[in-house]
Amino acid sequence: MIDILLSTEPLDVSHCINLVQSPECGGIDVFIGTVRSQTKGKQVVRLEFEAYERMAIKEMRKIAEQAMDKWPVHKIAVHHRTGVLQIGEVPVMIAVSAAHRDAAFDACRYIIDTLKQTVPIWKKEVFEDGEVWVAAHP
Amino acid sequence: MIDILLSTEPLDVSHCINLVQSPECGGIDVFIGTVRSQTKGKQVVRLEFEAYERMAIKEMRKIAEQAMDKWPVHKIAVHHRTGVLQIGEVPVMIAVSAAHRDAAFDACRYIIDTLKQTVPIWKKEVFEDGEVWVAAHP
Amino acid sequence: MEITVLAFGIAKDIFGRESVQISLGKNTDIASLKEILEEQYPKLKELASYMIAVNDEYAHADIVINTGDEIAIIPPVSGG
Amino acid sequence: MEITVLAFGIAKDIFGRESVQISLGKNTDIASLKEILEEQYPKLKELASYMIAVNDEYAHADIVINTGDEIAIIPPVSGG
Repeated sequence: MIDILLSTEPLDVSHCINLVQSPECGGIDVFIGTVRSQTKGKQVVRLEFEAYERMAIKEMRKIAEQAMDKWPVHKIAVHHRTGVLQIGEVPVMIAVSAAHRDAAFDACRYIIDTLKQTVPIWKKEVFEDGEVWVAAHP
Repeated sequence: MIDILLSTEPLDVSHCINLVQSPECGGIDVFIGTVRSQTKGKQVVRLEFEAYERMAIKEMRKIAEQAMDKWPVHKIAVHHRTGVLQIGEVPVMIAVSAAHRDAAFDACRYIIDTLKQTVPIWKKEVFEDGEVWVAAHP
Repeated sequence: MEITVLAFGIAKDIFGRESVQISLGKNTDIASLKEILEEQYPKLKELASYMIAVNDEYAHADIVINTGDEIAIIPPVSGG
Repeated sequence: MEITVLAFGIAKDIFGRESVQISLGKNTDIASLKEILEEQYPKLKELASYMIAVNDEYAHADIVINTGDEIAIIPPVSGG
């Protein structure tokens, strides 16, 4: 089971975990990204996330499918937020359940690492004195 | 910050995550153990967890402190349950926050791996036709 | 043929809008499209990198663009 | 001296109770305590392994037991 969500609404961690829970599973690994107050020593006011929505959903599903192929995991939820996020809010949440924990850890880490490389979502950091699209320039 | 809990009450994942969340952190890794319905192909009716309580709390704290020394992580919560647990219930929950996700993943995995080796807590699997203390015999 | 190129993130700032119309000859591939875009929008060359997506999939340099394809500029992603 | 040995998990089943009283000579170390316990409760030898804790800490074989120490048998743990 794969559950992909791209939403402007706050993500719900309990819901996300419930989606992957199963009596066949012994462990769930959950990664929760949170907006940091600082980046390279500079105070962040807020973040703005934008997505190429249809492709982002497709790429998130692809990554979850790859994880399913690579590791014996049971259920995967990948939830990403768009729009304006304040410090401490959650842009991304990944939950993976498996019979044994190693697979859950490996798959969850693979998903967040790959998501950050391939999913067409962009983050703008807004500071007191300007703003920058993260990773855009060398 | 380290938060250790050994409790006969159901563990609360949202509470556990809130404990470690911090504006300085970019990621939280959470491991949630769940009671499987099967073990080695045999149907499990329920589990019973027993702890040498004072020592268990001390050992859980030690592991969290080791993780703090080994990785740049910010806050750690290690919550373990005792008593009778039904299928799908959560015996253990570990949440680790860090500025960068690699440290959170590594520390969380270290804590659950080490907890299973050193913390004086014992699990009895109860089947339809008998019961067994897990790992007691070769 | 006329195609629409969607822009996201910093590419939207470079274009000054969410999409641009471009005239392409027949059998234009992704590599040629990038050259055309970079001529019109030289700031694209300052990016760390960028990809082109055709119909929601990352497209290799030698993929040929057809009428009706949905084309998008994908600057370096930074989700998560 | 008389010491109390706490038992958990399968050790509690082997002892048939939560703790036992044992008489030890002066300067008994952990290795000797294990021998004494195994003589009285031979089923301990069937365990995959077991440790002794002294005052909430795992104790090496050469640690000497003192009056008033809290001693516990730690069969293979299986929490998590």
